[in-house]
Amino acid sequence: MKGWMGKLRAFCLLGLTALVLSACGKENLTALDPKGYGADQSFNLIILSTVVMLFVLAVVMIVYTIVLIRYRKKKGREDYIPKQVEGNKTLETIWTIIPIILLLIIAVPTITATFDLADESAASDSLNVEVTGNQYWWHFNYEGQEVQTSQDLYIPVGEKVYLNMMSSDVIHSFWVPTIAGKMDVNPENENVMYIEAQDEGVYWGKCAEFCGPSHSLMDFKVVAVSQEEFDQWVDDMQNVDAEEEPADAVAQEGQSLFEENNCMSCHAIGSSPAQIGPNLTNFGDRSQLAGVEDLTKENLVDWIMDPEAIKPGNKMTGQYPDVSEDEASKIAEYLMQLQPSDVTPESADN
Amino acid sequence: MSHDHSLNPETMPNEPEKATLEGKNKFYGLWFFLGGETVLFASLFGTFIALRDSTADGPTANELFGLELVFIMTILLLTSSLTSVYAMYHMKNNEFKKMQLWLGITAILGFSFLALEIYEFTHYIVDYDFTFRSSAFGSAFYTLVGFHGGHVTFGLAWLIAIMIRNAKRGLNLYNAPKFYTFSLYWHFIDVVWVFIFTVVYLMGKVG
Amino acid sequence: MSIASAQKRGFGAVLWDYLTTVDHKKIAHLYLFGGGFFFLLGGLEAVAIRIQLIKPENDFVSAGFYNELLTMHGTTMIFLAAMPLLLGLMNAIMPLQIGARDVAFPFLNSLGFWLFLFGGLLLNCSWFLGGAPDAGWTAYAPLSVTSPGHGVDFYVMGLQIAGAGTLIGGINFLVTIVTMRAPGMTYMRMPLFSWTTFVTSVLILFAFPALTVGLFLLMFDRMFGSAFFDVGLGGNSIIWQHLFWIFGHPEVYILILPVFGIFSEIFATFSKKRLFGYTAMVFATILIAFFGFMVWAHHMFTVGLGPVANSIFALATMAIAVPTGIKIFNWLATMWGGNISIKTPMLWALGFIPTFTIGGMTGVMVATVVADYQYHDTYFVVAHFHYVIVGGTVFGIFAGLVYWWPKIFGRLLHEGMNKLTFWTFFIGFHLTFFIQHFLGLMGMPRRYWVFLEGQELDLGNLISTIGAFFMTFGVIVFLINAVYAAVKGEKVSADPWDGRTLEWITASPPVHYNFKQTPLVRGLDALWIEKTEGKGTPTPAEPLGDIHMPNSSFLPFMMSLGLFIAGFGFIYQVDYNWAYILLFGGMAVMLGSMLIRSVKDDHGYHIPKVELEREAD
Amino acid sequence: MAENTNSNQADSFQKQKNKEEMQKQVISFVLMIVLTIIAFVVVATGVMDSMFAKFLILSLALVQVGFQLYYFMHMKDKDHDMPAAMMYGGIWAAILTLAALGVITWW
Ligand code: HEA
Ligand code: HEA
Ligand SMILES: [Cu+2]
Repeated sequence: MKGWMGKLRAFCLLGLTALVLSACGKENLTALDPKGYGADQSFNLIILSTVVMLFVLAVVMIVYTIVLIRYRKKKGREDYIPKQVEGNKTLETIWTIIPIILLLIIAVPTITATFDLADESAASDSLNVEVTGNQYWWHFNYEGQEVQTSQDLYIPVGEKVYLNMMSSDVIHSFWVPTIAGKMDVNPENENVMYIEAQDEGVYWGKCAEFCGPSHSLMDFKVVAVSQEEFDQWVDDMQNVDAEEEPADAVAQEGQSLFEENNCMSCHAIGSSPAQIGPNLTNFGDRSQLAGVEDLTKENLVDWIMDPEAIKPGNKMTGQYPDVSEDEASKIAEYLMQLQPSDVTPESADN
Repeated sequence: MSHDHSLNPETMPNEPEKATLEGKNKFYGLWFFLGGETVLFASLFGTFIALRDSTADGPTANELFGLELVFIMTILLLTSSLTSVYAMYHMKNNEFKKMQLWLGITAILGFSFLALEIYEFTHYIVDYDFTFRSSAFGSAFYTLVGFHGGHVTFGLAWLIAIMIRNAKRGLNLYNAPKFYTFSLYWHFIDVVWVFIFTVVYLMGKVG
Repeated sequence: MSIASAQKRGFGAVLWDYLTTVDHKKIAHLYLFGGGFFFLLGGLEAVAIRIQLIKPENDFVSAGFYNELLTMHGTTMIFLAAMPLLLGLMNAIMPLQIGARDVAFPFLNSLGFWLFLFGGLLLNCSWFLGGAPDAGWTAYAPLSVTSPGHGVDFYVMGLQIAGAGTLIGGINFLVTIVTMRAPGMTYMRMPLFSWTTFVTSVLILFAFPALTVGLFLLMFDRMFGSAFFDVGLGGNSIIWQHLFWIFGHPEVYILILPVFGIFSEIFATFSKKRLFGYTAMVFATILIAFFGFMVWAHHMFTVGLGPVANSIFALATMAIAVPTGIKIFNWLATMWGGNISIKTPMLWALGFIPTFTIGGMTGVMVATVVADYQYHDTYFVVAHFHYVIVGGTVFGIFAGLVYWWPKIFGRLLHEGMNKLTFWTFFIGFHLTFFIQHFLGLMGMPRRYWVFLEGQELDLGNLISTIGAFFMTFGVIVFLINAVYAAVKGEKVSADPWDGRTLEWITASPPVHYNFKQTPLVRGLDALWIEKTEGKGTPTPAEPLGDIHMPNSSFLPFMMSLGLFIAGFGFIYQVDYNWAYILLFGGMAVMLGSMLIRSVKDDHGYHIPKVELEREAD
Repeated sequence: MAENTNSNQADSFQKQKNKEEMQKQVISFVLMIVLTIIAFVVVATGVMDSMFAKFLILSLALVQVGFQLYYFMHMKDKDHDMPAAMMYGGIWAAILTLAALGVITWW
């Protein structure tokens, strides 16, 4: 099966190179340059079905063109009355049977792949991550590891990682186009999906189920690193001491402001499971701020002062007393220093 | 009125409800409507089935339902179906008075059913604190059974309206279709109830 | 009343006439104006969407407003523009095609229209009363349940009322076709547009109740505190998705089947050939409707229903390509060997073939489950459905309008402007939507208020927006054309296109009783048969006699108005007690009107034979 | 019109036919009552294992509804082909709806 598909894919690729190359999209975001098992499966089917469809379209368009050239009203034959044909059994049978065959060609690999991607048999001896979708951020809890994090999902490359997904509010959808197709994150039923990245790197993820005003800003990243780096990262994360004081004074002030303003009633640092707001354990290592902004101190200050301006409808707005710019900048300093590990999106990207 | 004659012919045709084009249209219209109602109730039943165990620590079906009351309600409604058949029988024989009588009995049975249903609901609300908002099961239960009750209420209003309206002038080809379509509607209400007592009450008891 | 005498009457009289009319042809006018108005509104919303997306991180509109725009665009286009325009064409033409003087329930016909109009107005009142619905046209729970403000409440009430109107319209058409076909007009002699009207009505009949229930559940959850979708109390939001799509998928065939009928008429007429494979076309229509009910979960492939359910629904979905393909090839075969003249209706039909085929193909592509894990909820799907809905339904509506405009309004549209509309709209359409396939695969989900800078999505979105401007231009030209036709348009004969079916034996526009004498139908393409083998016009099936006509009535308007008022009552009783006045007052108006209707006999009136004789042709 | 007393009677042959029809209706009614009683008894006494009881009462309901539709509502009659077609259509859509909501909402 696989070999056959592979050959077909190679063949189709030839025909479609022009098409695909001309509109491939951004690396590690596009679905047209897959680097993960699920995305590969999808891509095979995309190519296969496109080729079949182009064939059908070609047939239709050839007949169409012939008809238009040959049977347009001609000078001198304006009043010609054509023969009133009722139908033709043979022809009609042909254009019933051939589409059925073409559809079967698509249907068989579709069903095979569907069952393949729903396979949960390896779940018990793989890494399991509990994924929670929230308006408008993602939480990841590494089951049995005492590691919690938000927004950036670290996974070991080349390994199946099982995601057990639930939503805490409305429906979201977990989508990392370059690694795998999407799966909804529902509030009442747990969905399981596995992802497997083939290359190291930072993959762009997006929420794909309409979830409110900031739906378009609910981005996240999947950070695929080598197994050793991953183990290192887990280790670092487990050893975070939430109480630990930062080294410099500004950050220390930031920390106490952070506590005074009750930030911890929603957020968490370390492996405690509070999930009203994102877990900030490795905030300073994050690839981006709030999923879409560059992670700079200035942006963070803006965020703390007025999150609404960046993510409309977010659940942080109004949950804490107003902070001055100065206070915000101290808190920002503190948060930016939460960098427990050397394994970061940046290191993964290189 | 100029159409009196055409609507009151010398001899009533065998199927007065379908003797005129308007009558035929009403006949088909109501039947098709019932086809749509089938899907409407299927959606409600489906919702109920999906949520029947979602009691959220509130009372369950087994704790709530008593079979005696439901049995009586069932018999009332089934019988009212038969009485409306009798009414149609007399309509076909052009015996207007008897038709009205049987329709009257149908109405009484219908009202008794409705009264019992209201009693049942108050019983659950007062004695079990089981409401529309208690749990998803509560919402689904009251919505499904309530929709049926609403249909009964509408049917009764319809019946009373055509009985009063036509009391004095007797049967003719203009109102025969109205009586007939009402009877179809009324039977359909019974069809729905058969599933309600089976799926909601009996299966609720079985667990 | 002939048109001439109608024109002499004052504005008030004409208005009253339309408010009370039960004539299917006038109701058709109302549907076309109402639907047309909402099409412009939905189009305006679409243009606003496209302007917002013209460049990355644009701030033309705010996030909340964008969501309102996209929700109202989808809802308006589907429920208030496309469907009413189609119902308008059906009302105008179907009774003529089957040789009927009227529809089965003229009163209900008018009620259906007013319910649609008041439902649509109620929905759009939300713009001025604190914000429109913002949970997408699919209103998925729990987002729709938790959406603040009253927007979604307006969605619920507006659609409920408009939906009731559509259901009534569907039943009316069904009964009309069952009982009122002219003598000799057997089912297998019905023109294809009448057939698709019939099958579409069946779809309406079985699909809308699921939406009705879904909307009730949503209404109860939002307004009365029930727990259908409240996970905390054991609710389940997937129920909404099932109910919505059990309705929703048949709905898309409700949108496409009528235009399949329109195109079937047009291909035959302008190729001067009988429709190839008529029987197969009829059965393909029925098959599409049948399959249409078994595929809804293809909108839910990523919901997590499991591989078995996903596979079954994928297979069922693909199966629909077969009957649809039969149609495409039969149309091509109809043209094959014909004598094709490319007037504007035919131009739209010719534009439809490649466009719809592409849309159908992407349909099959999104049906391949695992690939849909990528396509789903991205611009690929947006591209798919605009290819079928705009390239199918909207092209079809334009085709039908141009084709039947003479019959409906008695005037011809300007051919030059027609062609300009076609070409700008056609080119603009492909510019807008073709590129969206790639945008989707390149990682652009749908319902995104902004897309980010530096994701290589800029160029595609820009092209897409430019395309929308072309379409706008085309639509505006069409509007000018319509006005031009009304003022200066050429008056036409009964049969300007050398037609094949019965509507072309009536005057343009038809007299209010349609046929002085019901025609006798001798076969498929009843008029064509008479033209080629008979006297040129069908033999009457009955002697000239009195014609029975229904009376006009103001009650449908009142009933709908009552519901409209009650709708506000339902929405605002959550916050204010005075709203109960609206609620009960509105219901009283509606029930009172219903009571009057049922208590007051309405036998209609007769047009005496002598008058008919006087109104000689 | 209002004083119309409609003394015209259906002819006796028709009356006889109507009567026979009515007798059949009464028989169906009795059967329906019997089926209802069986269903209630099965549940009230708990004589059956619950899977089997459910299956049984559902089948009884289906039979009963068949009586309603075909006899009381005349769907069996020849001139009811269109109503029957639409009912079957509705039932088809209903079955799909029930299957979906009953089977694939929770997993
Ligand atoms: C007029 C409306 C219309 C029509 C006709 C169709 C037709 C089809 N649609 Fe589409 N669809 C929509 C409107 C429509 N759709 C809308 C509005 C949505 C999105 C809703 C939302 O989420 O907001 C949607 C979404 C949608 C999805 C969900 C995608 C997703 O959300 O992930 C799917 C999945 O299977 C699908 C499939 C199909 C298929 C297989 C057809 C088929 O009927 C197409 C059949 C036609 C052809 C195939 C072409 C002609 C055939 C031949 C020439 C014969 C040979 C062909 C082959 C052998 C392939 N549609
Ligand atoms: C019948 C259905 C229909 C039709 C005809 C259209 C027509 C168009 N649609 Fe839409 N569309 C939907 C149904 C339809 N759409 C649905 C169901 C959705 C999904 C919504 C959701 O996600 O919930 C959607 C979503 C949708 C999106 C995605 C939004 C998002 O996901 O964020 C976009 C984006 O480009 C879009 C664009 C367009 C455009 C450019 C047109 C154009 O073809 C429009 C052409 C018309 C005009 C351009 C009108 C011109 C007239 C004027 C400008 C008025 C002038 C006024 C006067 C003179 C008085 N549509
Ligand atoms: Cu669909």
